[in-house]
Amino acid sequence: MRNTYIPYPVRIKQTRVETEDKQLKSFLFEFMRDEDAEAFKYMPGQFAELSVSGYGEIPIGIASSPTEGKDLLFTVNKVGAVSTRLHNMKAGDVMGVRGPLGNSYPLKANEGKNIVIVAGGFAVTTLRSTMNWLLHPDNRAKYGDITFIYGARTPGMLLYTEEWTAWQKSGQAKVCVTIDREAPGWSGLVGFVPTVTEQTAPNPDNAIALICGPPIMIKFTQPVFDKLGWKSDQIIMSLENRMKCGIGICGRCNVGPEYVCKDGPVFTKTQLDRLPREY
Amino acid sequence: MFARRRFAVLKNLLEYAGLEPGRLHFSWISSAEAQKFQQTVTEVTEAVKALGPATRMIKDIRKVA
Amino acid sequence: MSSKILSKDKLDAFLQGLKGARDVFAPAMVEGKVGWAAVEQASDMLTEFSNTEMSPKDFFFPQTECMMRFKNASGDPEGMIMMAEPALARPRALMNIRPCDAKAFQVLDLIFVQDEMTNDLYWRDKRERTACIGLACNDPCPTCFCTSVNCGPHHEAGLDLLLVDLGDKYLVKVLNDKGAELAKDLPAAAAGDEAKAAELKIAAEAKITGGVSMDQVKSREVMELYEAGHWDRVQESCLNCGTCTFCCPTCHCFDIQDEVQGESGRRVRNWDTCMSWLFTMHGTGHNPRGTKKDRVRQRFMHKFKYIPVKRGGEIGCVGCGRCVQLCPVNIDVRRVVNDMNA
Amino acid sequence: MDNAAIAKGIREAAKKLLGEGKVDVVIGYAKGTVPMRDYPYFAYTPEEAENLTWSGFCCNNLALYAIRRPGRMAVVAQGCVSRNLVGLVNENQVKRENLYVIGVNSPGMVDRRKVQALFPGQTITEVEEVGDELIVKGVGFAEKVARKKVMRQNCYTCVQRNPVISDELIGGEGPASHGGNLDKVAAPWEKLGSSERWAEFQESFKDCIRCYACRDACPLCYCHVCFVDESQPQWCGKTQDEADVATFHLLRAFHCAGRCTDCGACESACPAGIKMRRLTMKIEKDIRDLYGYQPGMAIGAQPPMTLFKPNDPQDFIK
Repeated sequence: MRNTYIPYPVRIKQTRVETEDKQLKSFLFEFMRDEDAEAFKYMPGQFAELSVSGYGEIPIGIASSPTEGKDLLFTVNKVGAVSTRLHNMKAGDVMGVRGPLGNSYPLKANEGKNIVIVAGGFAVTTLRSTMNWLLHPDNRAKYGDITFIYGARTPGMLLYTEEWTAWQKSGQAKVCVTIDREAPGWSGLVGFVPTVTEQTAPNPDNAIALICGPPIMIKFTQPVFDKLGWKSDQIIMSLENRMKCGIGICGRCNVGPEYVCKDGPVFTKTQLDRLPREY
Repeated sequence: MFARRRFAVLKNLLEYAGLEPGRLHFSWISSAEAQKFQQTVTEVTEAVKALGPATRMIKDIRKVA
Repeated sequence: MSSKILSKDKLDAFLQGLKGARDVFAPAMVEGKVGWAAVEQASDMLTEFSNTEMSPKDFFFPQTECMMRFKNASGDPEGMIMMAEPALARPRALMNIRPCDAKAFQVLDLIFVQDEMTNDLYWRDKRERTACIGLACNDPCPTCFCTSVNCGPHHEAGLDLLLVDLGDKYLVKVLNDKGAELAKDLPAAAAGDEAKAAELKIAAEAKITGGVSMDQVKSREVMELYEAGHWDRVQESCLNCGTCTFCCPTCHCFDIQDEVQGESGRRVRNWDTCMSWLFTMHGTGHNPRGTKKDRVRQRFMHKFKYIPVKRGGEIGCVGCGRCVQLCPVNIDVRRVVNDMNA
Repeated sequence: MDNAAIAKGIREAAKKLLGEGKVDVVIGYAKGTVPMRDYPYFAYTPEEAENLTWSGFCCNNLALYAIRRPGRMAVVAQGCVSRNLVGLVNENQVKRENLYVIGVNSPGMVDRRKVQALFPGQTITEVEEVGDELIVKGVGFAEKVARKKVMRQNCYTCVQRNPVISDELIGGEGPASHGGNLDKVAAPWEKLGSSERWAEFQESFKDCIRCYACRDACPLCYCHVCFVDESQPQWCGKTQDEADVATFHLLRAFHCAGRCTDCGACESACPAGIKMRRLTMKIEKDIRDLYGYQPGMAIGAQPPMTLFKPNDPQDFIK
């Protein structure tokens, strides 16, 4: 039996500063042992504990898609001791990844449906994974229309610009990217995510929505979906809470009886409506 | 001057709890007194070296629990 | 399974038999307090005691436990890679565990070991390599309420053997194969002995008067219990210290920390408490359980609703009464559960 | 006046204050569900005030609950609690005008562990106070114990059993002290050598489970973020290693310097029976000796660690 607290050793293959404020940085990891790469089977929406020896672990959503190969991509916000240390690490450094953890977006269970994705700020990470998975030739034909709504404060705070530009150009998905206020050089949409969602008016028929963003965005986006006639079990959200073990034991990430790390992070609105708002 | 009171109390407390004497030193040094600073650091280092490795308040994480 | 007899004058021989293959621990008088200690002979063990001040959960889940180590040298080919700490060197036996504490082991088994991923080898290894020998309570305390929470003074869950004090001898209830092996040299019990133990069990259960009702807690929805008005009063005097969680045999929350010293590094886990504001604090400054009320409520909801919902009705409390005795502000769990149930 | 009569007086005062709307809450003690553990109780209505009590088992320091509490409140305060309230007023954590002190002379509180130690292995089911005696009852026994024999250590050496401030004094003033000499017992390790001191210190704190009940029961510990909870930098390791435990206790005690009223709430709260006053008593003795200060004796007094005098002792500085 494997000790699931021990991280798989990985090497940083590449790093990239993602945002103008330099608070967000992406890390591409390669597994040091082939068997670990084999064992790490994941789906979009899952997360992993990034382990920096001597500093600790942080739970981060997996930004890469399993359709992209064996390397793992994570985009990390610099907030605490571990993420600050991680931001100072460079290609070639050794660290650890523990996972995959948690459940994933219910993509396979919703084949044949239209998918609406709503992302705010750096919560777009696992939805990047989802988009790459959905747009992969093996999967694209299994779904109807795909709408990707994504907002950030300024153009410089948008992640993965090359990629969503490519999705837009490919015609495989409707891509609506917005920033909070007018900015020089920006010719795209302007306005908060809830407003843009309302303008885009995704049709609830035969559709699911995947929503991930800061609490304030979720708070104002939910009523929009209600107004457009969406039902609670069509709305799927991803939560985050402080975590340590990542496997449903250590007791801090629970929302009512549900552990965000193990029973989540992905929940339907129907589930969340029956739980305390401890997230 | 506030610190003088706090250090007086702290020093007494640490010695009262049995921290090895001679490991805690206090000195008034102005930012202009480079030489006194150098001299004091040298003296303190020598005094503490002479005491050998500390044995109290030491956490050794290599110990097998 | 069958029952055996252990005469009290043979207790030491039985203990020495155990010690051949195991380190043996039992409740003993440790500097004026009833605590757990390694025992060499039968006379080291307490037999007349209510219960130990702290629960024996730390035999399986130590307050501080090194989980893994690494070489803190990034240039080294083996540097920074986490290596598991070796498992328990020698098997152990715990003697005279009170049934409530043993029941807590069983509850925690359900939490520490759930599936391939949620599979706490630190807990599991120690559980597998430890023999658990219980001592039934014939005189429960006024703060005991085990019979209200799926447990009882002669409860057998979590144990390999249960001893029942019959005066000059113990009835030894063999509860599984591990227990059978431990008791294989003991003589079989007579029917009269078993009948006497059964009487003692009924008498002990009858002595427990401070029970709680759980029927409404069971049938009500999470949100109804969560939003009830009584939490405002329960939390008022709470200090948000960790006493209740640390003395509790079923509380199992922990924190994981890295430590380094020169080229040595380790990842260590420590008991943590849901009473602490830091426990749930996000890096962003947002705190999902930001108030004292949130935290107090969490502890009781976890034990009496969340665990039952997730673990097939098992309750995260065994009624040992330690928190009732030790809470510095007398927040009495029995009163809280009755309020939840009202 | 005996405790029962004082309890009645407290209830009457509380009912009047709440009935007349002079305060929003009366913070006092109510009878606990286990022997010798009366607990902090919040009465918001005259009816709830009926639950208030007074006894030798009121070991919590209620000043704790006044810290940054909005609204007007009355607090039942014996000598030490009143001293902490004074300290909190002086440290701007409590507004005097929002506070109504229901003063009581302290009879000296009972140390539950001392009572239990007289009945080893026996279960105590009830303890009754009759004058200067306790009647300790258990399964198959009932014995009288002199209160003096089982009082908390800090109550023996208390010099201020009467409240230093009160808006109403229930039961009148009583004796100011029990006659114990605090200076004689405050620093017993002073006569020991360094390694013996270290051994005593280690021994004193070895049972600590780091629940922080001592900190959380203390009306001095009101920092928004305690140093043990800081992570950047982390001042104190989180393990049970003796160095981590020692760091916690030394720093906790030091942070109380010049502020501790020796109320004993920390020791009463401790689930492991640790005597952490061994550190705070020594610190306060030093402060009396060095700066002639006793905490919490007068509104407006400035805490000694926030002051200095040009001639403060400095023999230790080279």
